[in-house]
Amino acid sequence: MNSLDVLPATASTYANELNSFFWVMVALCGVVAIAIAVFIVHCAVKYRRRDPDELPDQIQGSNTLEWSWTSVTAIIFLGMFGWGAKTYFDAEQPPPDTLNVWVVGKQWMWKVEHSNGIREIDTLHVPVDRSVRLTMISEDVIHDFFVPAFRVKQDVLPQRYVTLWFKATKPGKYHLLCAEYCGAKHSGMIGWVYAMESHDYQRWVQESGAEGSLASTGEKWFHQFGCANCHRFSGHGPGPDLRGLYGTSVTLDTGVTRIADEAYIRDCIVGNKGGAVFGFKGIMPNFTGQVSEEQLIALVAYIKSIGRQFGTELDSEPGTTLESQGVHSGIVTPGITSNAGSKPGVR
Amino acid sequence: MISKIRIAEAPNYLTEEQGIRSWLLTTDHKRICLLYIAAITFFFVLGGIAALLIRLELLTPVTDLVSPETYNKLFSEHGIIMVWLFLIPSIPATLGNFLIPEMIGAKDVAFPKLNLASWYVFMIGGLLIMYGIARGGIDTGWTFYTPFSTIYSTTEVAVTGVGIFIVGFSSIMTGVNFIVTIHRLRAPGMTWFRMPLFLWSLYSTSVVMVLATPVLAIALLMIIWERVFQVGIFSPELGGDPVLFQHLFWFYSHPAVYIMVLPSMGVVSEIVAAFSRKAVFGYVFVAFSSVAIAVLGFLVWGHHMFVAGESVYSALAFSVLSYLVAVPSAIKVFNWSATLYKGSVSLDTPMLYALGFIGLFTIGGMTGLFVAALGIDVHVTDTYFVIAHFHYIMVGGAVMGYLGGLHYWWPKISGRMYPERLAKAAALIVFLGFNLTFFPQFVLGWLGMPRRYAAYPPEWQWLHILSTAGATILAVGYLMPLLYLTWAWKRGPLAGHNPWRATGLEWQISSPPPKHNFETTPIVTHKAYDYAGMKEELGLV
Amino acid sequence: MSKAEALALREPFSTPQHQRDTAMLGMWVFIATEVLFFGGLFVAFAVYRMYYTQGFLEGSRGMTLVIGTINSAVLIASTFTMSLAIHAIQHNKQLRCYLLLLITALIGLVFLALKFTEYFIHYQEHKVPGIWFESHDPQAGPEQLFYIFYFAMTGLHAIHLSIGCGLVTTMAVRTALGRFNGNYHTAIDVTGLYWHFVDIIWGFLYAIFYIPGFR
Amino acid sequence: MELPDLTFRTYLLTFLSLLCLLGLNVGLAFIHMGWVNMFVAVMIAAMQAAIIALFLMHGLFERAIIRLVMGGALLWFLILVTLTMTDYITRNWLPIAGK
Repeated sequence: MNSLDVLPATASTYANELNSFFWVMVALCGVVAIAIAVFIVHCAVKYRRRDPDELPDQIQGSNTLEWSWTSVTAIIFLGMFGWGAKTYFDAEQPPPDTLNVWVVGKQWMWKVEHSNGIREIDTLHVPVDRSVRLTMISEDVIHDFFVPAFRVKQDVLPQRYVTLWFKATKPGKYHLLCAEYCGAKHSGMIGWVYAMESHDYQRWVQESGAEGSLASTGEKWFHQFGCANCHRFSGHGPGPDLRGLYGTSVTLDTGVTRIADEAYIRDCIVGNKGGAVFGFKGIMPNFTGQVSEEQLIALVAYIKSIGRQFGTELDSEPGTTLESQGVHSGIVTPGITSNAGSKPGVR
Repeated sequence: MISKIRIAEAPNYLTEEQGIRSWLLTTDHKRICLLYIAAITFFFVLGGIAALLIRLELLTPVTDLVSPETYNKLFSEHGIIMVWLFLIPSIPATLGNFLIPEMIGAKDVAFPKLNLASWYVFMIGGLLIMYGIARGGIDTGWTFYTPFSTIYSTTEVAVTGVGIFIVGFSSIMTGVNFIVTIHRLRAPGMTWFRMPLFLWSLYSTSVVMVLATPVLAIALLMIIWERVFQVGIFSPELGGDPVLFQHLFWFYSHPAVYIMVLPSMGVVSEIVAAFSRKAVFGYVFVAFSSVAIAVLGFLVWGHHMFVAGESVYSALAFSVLSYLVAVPSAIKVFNWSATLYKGSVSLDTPMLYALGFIGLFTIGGMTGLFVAALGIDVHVTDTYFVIAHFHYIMVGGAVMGYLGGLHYWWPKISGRMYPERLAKAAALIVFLGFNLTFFPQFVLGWLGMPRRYAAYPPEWQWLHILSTAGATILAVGYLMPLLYLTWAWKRGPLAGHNPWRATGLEWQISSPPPKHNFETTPIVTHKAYDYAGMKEELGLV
Repeated sequence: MSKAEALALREPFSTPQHQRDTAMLGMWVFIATEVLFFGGLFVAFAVYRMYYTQGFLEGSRGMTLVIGTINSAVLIASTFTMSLAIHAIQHNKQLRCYLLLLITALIGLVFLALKFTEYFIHYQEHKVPGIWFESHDPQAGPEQLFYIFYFAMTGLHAIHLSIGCGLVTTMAVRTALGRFNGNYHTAIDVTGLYWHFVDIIWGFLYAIFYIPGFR
Repeated sequence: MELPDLTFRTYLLTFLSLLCLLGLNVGLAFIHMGWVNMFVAVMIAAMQAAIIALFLMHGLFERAIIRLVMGGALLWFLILVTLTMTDYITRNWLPIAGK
């Protein structure tokens, strides 16, 4: 550990991209700041008051000068915005083929669940050169998942999934920090991210010995909570057939279209945001308080696994009941209690 | 000497009435200024002690001086006291109160009783916050983010919240008073474009106070409701959205930054003109940039929430708007620098503070460009980079401006000069101490040190040691003016009515000013900073 | 300058006219503040209303529509009497002004009485979040949110109206004492502005809380 | 500026129009129009507000500065609404949870 380091480790694709942007900004701003400082010092020395009764020439201003430095500044600023916006917009959208990991934040620890069923606390093992997508939620207050070496940060909110992704480039052990103040032991909510070479990672997976994939745990809960009673795979239950739901676009009662992502599925189970919206009002019980975040994650992972296949390898372990059924896209709206405007639509 | 003694014996606002009642029931804007100075100095010292304790705790990577719980309360109280009990009222309620009527040639502000009421309301709110501290303090940070503040914190959120709510009303009262005063009480001939730039910036500040503060008030009220009645306006369990609180909070708290720094910009405009003996370069641009900052400042609050769960498209909109608000700030810096060009520059204490302001504000503003850039903000937000950035604006900017203004107008307020060499030394100590405190924090932030950490990874210790050392120097720099200005209040040499030979109506009346400022309403015939037109009066060749 | 004017003229002003203009501007700026004060609540309501259409509709159906509608008419009447009071004093009719101000305050009290009756009905129906709230609807969370906003916003409005009643009563007393006449009545005008503003707010509250409940 | 001396007739007309708008509001509420109902109701409330502000509060006859204050308050409220809504309306536009 170099104790006088002034540069953070750079260990992800995004970190590389951001470094160049950052240093260009530093150079640009540095030059302007130094120029202003030199000008001020120069004036303060050269035009210092030599006689207490001195009256200098009264220069009122120059509109040409004003408009030129206003417009030049504005144009440079817009350039900065453009560059910043581009890096951000790209960085916010995970590529399609990702390794999916779930993170639950609570006072004051990070609980990590891999799709293959491995669980960790305050550590996260990832392979290098592979895009990793984290779906995160908090059990209590707002936390923030922050890995300086990857330059990624995302607030982790209660009752709502948020996404973060990165692609590590350099094996190593990096700080994992909570960056949103979350109470007494906020500064203790820290851990490590281990980026590993692919073969090391594989060995770690095998040594960890998971009992079963997240989706298979979810399938167990799916039956235990009685979800399967209504959401029958025949398509004739009181609830919709959930196969193929994930990733499609659903039209809600309000006329709003929503992608059936992790957040939507979760909302349908416990929240009020998604539950009553697509034409099954009053049928679906609200499971708030009955299902833990970890159970929810397993359930969502299961419903996701019976969704459309996006070619995800590590977490696509569909439930056994699925294989023979084929996959629908969209939700089949049943006759009962269907409202107008609840037609499923696909973008 | 004889003439100076006569000036001192002239009846003025300090001597005309005596006794504690004449102070506590005064409606004289100049006395209310002094009441405010006394109050905010007390709060500044309190907030400063909290800051020093924070810095001492951070000297080592582990929590050894105070417990994490105490640390959290310390930074929360530091933020709350410094923001609402010092920075928000700092220049407007003190120098603004003193100078607005004098600069526009009025006898008082438009609503003198409301002015006094605002001080009492401020004190009630402030004392309530003190009561909250006495009962154990608050640990939510000054930002009160839900659901931590509403459900999980077990500290004095409600009492402190009510205190801030009340302080907010004092701020609104001051804002209403200033807007109406500047609109309605200008002396004949004092047109908008003859006003000193200090008035433009205070007018803009007042607009922000009046339109932003109520939204903070209602947001705090919702938090208090939620805590007292156990109902969840922002509670995720009922479907509420904690991010909505952040929207309402930052709708106030971002413009609040401009409440803090705009008045300082006004002070700097006055000082730069006076000590270059030259009109501020591009008066109209500087004037309108104040208004532009006040207006555009309301359009950017979402840049505090780029990683908070705000939508990506919303973040894009707020980012571009944030760059727009940086333009008028840049215009000001360019114009102040250009004012020095071919001036008659004299580096007296106020000018040192003003030049310090320009330097530090430039760094603060430029790092603002970093945090407004979406990609960089993801990494540096909620880290020490942001801490350093806003301290460069609020301490390097607002406090430097306040100290500069205090030194510039102290001869007017007290009638006496302070020891110049001591004051220059203090200004330099403040500048050096400030940079040593906060510059290492930029590096810390870029390395990834999150804010509000009581303990941290040991490899960052050396930067914290630098920062703490700087804070100690800064504390000395702040103590010095407190001592010598107090000394100068009674013992300093008499100042005379215009020690700096500056323009402006306030310098044409005696120091300290008479109770009603102007015996007859002045008729204004000069533009602001018209040194050429007033050279006979000022004795300039 | 009449005696009343001379009495009322205060320090920084030279003419009563100047003082009056200043006071009116001050009140308008204060009203701008109030717009943003209620504005924060309206925005929060709008966001949740957009998210929870169904639950908020459910909440609206629990409103006592009759009382709400009567109250709207009541407040409109008070606005009317308030402006007539100002009209009266403009024409130097102090007695008429005094009576109209009293009527205005009285109508305000009627509004408050009806409002509290309504609160009591909600209490009996167990619709007071934080004190006694029950709902068997699957939309219970959003419905509760609706009631939180209902009590917060109408409560805040009721507080404003109570302050208004106090102000109007004070003005009535001062009119009776002969403090105002056709030339000087700034305080009544300023009170009038406040009263009208509080009425405007109710118009919006009625629109968002009650109207969706009519079916 | 002295208050404009409006006639009793004007005040009465204002009063009656406010009552009519209230009636209209209630009447329209019985027609099912979904979200349009509340929109219409808010618009009617805005009309009532305009009538009160312009006539009863004499906004129509006031100096420019007071109209500026009225416009400013409205504009700032719209800023608050619009920019807050940019967040809530564009959430879930991207098919990524939490963006």
